[in-house]
Amino acid sequence: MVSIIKSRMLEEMKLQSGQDPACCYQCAKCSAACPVTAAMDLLPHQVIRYLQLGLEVELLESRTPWICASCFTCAARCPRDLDLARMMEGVRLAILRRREGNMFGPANLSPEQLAKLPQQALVSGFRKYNK
Amino acid sequence: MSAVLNDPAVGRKPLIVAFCCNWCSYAGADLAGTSRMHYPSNVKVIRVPCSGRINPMFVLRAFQRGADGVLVAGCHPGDCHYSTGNYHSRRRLSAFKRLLEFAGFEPERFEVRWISASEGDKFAEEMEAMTAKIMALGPNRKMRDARWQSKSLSK
Amino acid sequence: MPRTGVFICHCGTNIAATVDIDKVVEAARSFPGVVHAEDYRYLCSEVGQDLIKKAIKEHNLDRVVVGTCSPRMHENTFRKAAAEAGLNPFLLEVANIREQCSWVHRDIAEATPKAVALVRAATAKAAQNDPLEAPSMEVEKRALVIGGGIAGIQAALDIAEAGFTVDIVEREPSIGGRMAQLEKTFPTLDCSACILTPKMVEVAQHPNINLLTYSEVEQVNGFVGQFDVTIRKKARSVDATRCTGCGICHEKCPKKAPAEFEMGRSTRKAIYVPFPQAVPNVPVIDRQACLYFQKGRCQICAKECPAEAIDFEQQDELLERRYGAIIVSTGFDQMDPSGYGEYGYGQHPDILTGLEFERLFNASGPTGGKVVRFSDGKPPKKVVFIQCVGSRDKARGMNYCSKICCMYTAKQAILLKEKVPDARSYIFYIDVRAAGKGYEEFQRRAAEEYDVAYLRGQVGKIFPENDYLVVKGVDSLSGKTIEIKADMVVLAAASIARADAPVVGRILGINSDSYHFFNEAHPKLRPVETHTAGVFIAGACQAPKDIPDTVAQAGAAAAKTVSLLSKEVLQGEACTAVVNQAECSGCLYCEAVCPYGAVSAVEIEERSAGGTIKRTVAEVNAALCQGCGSCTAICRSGSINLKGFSNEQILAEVDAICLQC
Amino acid sequence: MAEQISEQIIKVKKVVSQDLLSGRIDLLLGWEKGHFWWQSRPLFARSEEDLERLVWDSFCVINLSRYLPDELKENKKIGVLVKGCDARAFNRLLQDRIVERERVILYGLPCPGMLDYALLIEEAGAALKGIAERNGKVILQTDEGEKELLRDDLLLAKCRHCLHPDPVVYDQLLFPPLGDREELEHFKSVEELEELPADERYAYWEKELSRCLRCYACRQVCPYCSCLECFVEQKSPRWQGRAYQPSENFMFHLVRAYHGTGRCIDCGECERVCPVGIPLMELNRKLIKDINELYGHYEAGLDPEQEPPLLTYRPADPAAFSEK
Repeated sequence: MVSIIKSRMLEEMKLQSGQDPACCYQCAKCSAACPVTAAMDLLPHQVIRYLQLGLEVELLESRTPWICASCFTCAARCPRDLDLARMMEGVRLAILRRREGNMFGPANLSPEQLAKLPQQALVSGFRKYNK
Repeated sequence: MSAVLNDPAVGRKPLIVAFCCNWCSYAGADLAGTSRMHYPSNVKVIRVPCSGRINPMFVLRAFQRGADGVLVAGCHPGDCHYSTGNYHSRRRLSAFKRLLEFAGFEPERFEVRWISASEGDKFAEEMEAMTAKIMALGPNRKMRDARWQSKSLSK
Repeated sequence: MPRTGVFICHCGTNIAATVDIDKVVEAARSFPGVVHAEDYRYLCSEVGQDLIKKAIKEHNLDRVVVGTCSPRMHENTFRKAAAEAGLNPFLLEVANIREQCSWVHRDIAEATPKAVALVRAATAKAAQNDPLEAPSMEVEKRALVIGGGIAGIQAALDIAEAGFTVDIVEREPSIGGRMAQLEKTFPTLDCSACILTPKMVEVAQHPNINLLTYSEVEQVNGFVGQFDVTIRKKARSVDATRCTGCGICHEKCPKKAPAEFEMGRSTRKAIYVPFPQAVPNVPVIDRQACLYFQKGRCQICAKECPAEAIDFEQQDELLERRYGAIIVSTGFDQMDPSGYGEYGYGQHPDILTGLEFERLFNASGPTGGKVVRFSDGKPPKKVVFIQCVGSRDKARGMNYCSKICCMYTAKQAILLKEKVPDARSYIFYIDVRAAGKGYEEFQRRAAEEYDVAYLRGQVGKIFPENDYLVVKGVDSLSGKTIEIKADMVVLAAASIARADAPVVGRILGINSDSYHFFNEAHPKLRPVETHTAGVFIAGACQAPKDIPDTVAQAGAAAAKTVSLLSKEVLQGEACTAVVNQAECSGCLYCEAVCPYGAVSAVEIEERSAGGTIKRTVAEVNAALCQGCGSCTAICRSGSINLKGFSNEQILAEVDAICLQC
Repeated sequence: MAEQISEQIIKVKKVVSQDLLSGRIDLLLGWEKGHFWWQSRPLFARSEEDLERLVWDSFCVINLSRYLPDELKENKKIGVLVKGCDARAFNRLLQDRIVERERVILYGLPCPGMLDYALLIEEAGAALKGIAERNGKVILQTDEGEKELLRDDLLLAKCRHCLHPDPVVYDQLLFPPLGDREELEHFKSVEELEELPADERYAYWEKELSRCLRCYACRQVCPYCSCLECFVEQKSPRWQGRAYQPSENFMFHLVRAYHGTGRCIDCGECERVCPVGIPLMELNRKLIKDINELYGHYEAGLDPEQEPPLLTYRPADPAAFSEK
C-alpha cells in the first residue's frame, strides 16, 4: 500500500532542476524514446510517477537515475516541455545527499584507468556521483 | 451638522468608494446581499459598465472629496463582458496605482480586485479586509479638499 | 434645476427592517432638485408602478430616482413604467438599497445613513442624465454563410427553411468540406456520403439558397443588419450554365496534378471535379496545371466538350452584396506531422495521417477503396495508430486536445478489421476520451470485439526495416517497452485552425484564441455569437469538433441568424459612446482600444483663421458600440464620452457619495 | 565631435536655404538669437533674408517640433531642424496624428547637449559676458578674465539625462551621429523617492507642488500634451478645480503625468520651463520606469509603428495589485 505524501525529495528535485513533475501526464513518450531503458529497473516516466507519488525509498534504491546518460532525447520528445535529463540530475543530487559516502571516487578506479581516462571525464564523473 | 462628522479625523468609519463593473463585480456585490453576507457599511458602490470605464480622475476625485479608500473591481482577466476591457484597465490602473503610491499614498488606499458574479463571499471578504487595513491607517488626509463637505452640506 | 421625484421601497420588510424608510424619505426631500419624495411597500407591484406614474404626471417630474433592489433586478421594470408616464426611460436611476445595503448590514443605525448616501448619489447622477434613444437599424433580410462544409450546409438549410435568402461562399469547387472526405462516421458507422450527399443536393436545389463555389470573401464593411460584402468569384474557366456535368473533359484532359481532396495521395486532371458527388457538378480548370494556360496549347477539353462550356477567357468576378447576418463556418486543417522526426512522416509512404488513411476506405479514394499499402499494394496486417500527434503537446504542437481523434481512430480500427479480417490494430494512446452519446460503448467495442490492442503509452521512434516499419514504444501500464513490426502507421495529427484564419478574422473583425480558432462571445452563454454583432460562428473554425456538435452549433447559429433577420429593425444599445468632435484631437487612441471596431476616423471641415481646414477626428458607430466605455478612459481630453455613464454622471455620483452626514 | 557646434551652422544654412529657395519647403523652423547671447529663440524663416538670422549653437534648446501643429495649418510643407529630443517629439506628434509625415522635412542634428545658463553664471563667479567653445571645453568670458570648463559639466539637466542625442527620424542627417548614451542613473532620483516612507513622500510632493502657479507652461511645451482642450480648462465636467491649494495641485500634476503613461518621450522640457522648479520629470520617469518593469521596455518616440503600452495588452500581463 502506498500512501501519497508530500515528499522532501520532490521539493529538492524541483529546486535543483527547476522542473515540476506535476506537468507530466504520463504519456511515457520519454520511456519510448530513451535509448538505455534496457538497463533500467524503472522507466523514466515511472521515475516521474514515483516522484509525483513521493515514493522516496523506491527511488533511492533505483538504478535508473544512474543509468540515465543525459542524452536529452526524452527532453526533446516530451510534449509537456519537461526537461527529464535535468530532473534525473536533480534526483541524483537528492539521492547523494541522503547517502553516507560517495557513489564513486578515485578509489573505485585502478591506477591504469586513472592514467588512461581523460581528466575532463573523470572530473565530470566524480561530480555526477559524489556529494 | 456636528463638527465631529465634518472632521474626517474623528468619529467616523473610513469611507470606501468601490467602482464595480456591472457584469461581474456589481453582480458579485449583489450576490453578497442575496446570500445575506455582511460587510462594513462604509463601503459604497458606484456602478460602471466595465472596469475599463474607470478614468483615474474618478479615483482622484473620490480622494479629494473625502474617500479614505478607493476600490476598482472588475471581471477576472479573460471573463470581461466586453472581452478586453479589464486587460486594458489592468495596465492603466497598475501604472496609476504605482503613481499614486509614488505621490505618497499608502498602497492600501487604492486597490483593484477581480471579483466575479459568483464571488459574493470574495466581495464581502475584500471589503472587510480593506476596511480593516484602512482603519489601521486612519483617515486619509492626502489630496483631501477640506472645503468640500462644509460647502456642499450648507446648500 | 431638474424636478426629481424620489421613491423608496420597503420591499416588505426586506429593506424596511434595517433601513429607517421615513428618515431616508425625509433626507431625500432636502437633496438638490428633489420636489417630491414618498415610499411604498412594494414599488415593483402594479400599484407601486402606478404610484410612480401618477407622481410623474402630478408633480411634472423630469427625473425619477427609485431606492429599491438592485438595478440588475428591476431597473427595466421601473424604466418601462416611467416611459409609460411619458418620461424618457433613461431619466430614471436606481439606488440599490436592498442587495447592497439592507441585506448586508444588520444595524439600522448604519444602514440608514448608507441608504441616504446611495439615494443621494443616484439623485445627483439623475440630475446629469440625458434622455437617450436606442439607435434603430434596418435589417437586410439575407444571410451569408462562409464555408460550405457540413456546418455551413446545415446553417444555410435551416435559414433557408425559415424563409430567408442565404448565400453560401465556398472556396473549393464543391461544397461538402471535410465530411465529404470521410468514409464512415462514428459511432454509428453511417456512410458519410450517404448522409451528406442528400443535404448537398438539397442546398443546390433550394430556392432560397445561392451557391457561390470557387469564391472567397474579400472584404466586409458595415455592421449588424447591413454588412456590405465583397465576394471574389474566381474564374472557373467553365460556363456553369452550359456544362452538363458529363465528365468528358476530365476524362480526356492529358495533364495530371496532385489531388487536394486526396491529400495529395493521388492525382486528378488539370480540369477536374474534386470528387464524384461534387455539388455543383461543374468542373474547374486549374490554371496553374493546365497546359493551355501554362504553355499556350492543348484545348482538348474545349474540343471534346459537347456543350461548348469551356471558356478560357473567363475572368474573376467581384460581387458586392448586402447581408443582415454572417455565419462563419470555415472549418479546420490537419496538422502536417512531418515536424515530428521520430515518426518519419513524409519519409515513408506507409506512414499516413488519419485523414489519408480514411481515404483508403473510400471507393473513389486513391486506392479505389482497397486498404493496401502505398509502398507495395499489399493489405496491411499490422497497423499502428498513434494518438495525440501534435495535440496536447505544449512543447512542439498544440496544447489542446483535438477531441475527435480517439473516436475516429477506434472507427478506423474497426473498419480495418472489416476490410482486412486478419489485420490487427495497435493504438498508442495517452488517455481515451470518449465522452459523447454512444462513444464509450463504441470505443469499447473496438477493444473488445475487433481485437484492437490499446497500449497506454507513446512511440519514441519509427524506422523502416526490410518491408516493415519498426515502431518502438512503451506501455506505461505494465512499464514494458514495446516493439512492433508494423505494415502501416497512422498518425492522429492535430486538428488546427485554417492557415488563413487570421486573415478571415481580420476581414470580419472577429477575434481568435492563441491557436487562431475564432472566439465565441462568451464561453458558456453565447457560444455561437462573436463579439461583432451579427457575425456568428459554427463548426471546427471555433475549436475542434465532431460532426454532431458541428451540426448542433450550425443549427444554433442559424437560429440566432433567423431571429435577427426576422426583426424589421434592430434596437441597438442606448448607452453608447459619443464623440465631441470639436474637442477631439484625432489621436484615435479610442479606436485602438475598442473591442468592437465601433470607432473610426472621419474627416471633418472646420473653420479656422479665415478659411476652412480639414481635420481627422473620431466617430462612433452607435450600431456597433456596446457601451463598455474603454475608449472614454483612454481619452485624455474627455472628448469621447459614454451616454448613461458619462464623465459628468460618474463625477456627480462620486461627489455625492462622499458626502458624510 | 568632429567639428564644434558653432562651425556646423555653415552646412546647416547651405542645406536649408537650397530647400527653401527651391520651394521644396514653404517654411523653415530654426533658431535665431534672442535678446540675450544666451538665448536662441525659434526662427520662422520664409525668405533668404530670414535665413541670415539662422543659428545653431549651444542654446538651441527649444523644441521646434512643438510648433508644427499650428504652423501646418497655414503652410503646405515645412522644414524643421530637429535634435534628438525634437525628433522623438515629432514621432510623438506623428503617433498622435497631429502631424502628417509627408508634409514635413526633418533635418537631423545630432546634439551634443545644450548649455545651462544658470550653471554658466554660477561657475563664472563674476559677471559673464559671453562664451567660446573649443575641443569639448567651454571658455567663460567674464569681467575678471577667462575660465575654462568641461562642456559636459555645464549641460542642462535634461541633456545630462539624454539617452538619444541623435535624431531617430529625419529626412536628412546633417552630421555624423554621436551614438546612444547609457545613463546608468537615469531613474536614481525616482528610486530614492521610492525608498521613502509614504508620508514623507507625500510631504515631499506637497512641498514641491505647493509652488505650482498653475501657469501650465509644462503643458504648453510638452509634445504629449496635444489635446485641443486640456482637461484643466474644461467646464463640463469640471475635472480640475481652480483653487491654488494642495488638493488641486496634486490633481493637476498626477493627471498630467498619468496622461504621459507610455507617451512621455523623456525630453525634460516640462521641468526645464517650470518657472518654480518643480521636479516634474520625477513623476514622468516614475511612469516610464513602471511601464518598463511591468509591460516590457518601451521608449516613447523611438518608433511610431510600435504600439504604445496603454493601447495594447497581453492576457498574461502582470498587475501592480493582487489578482487572486
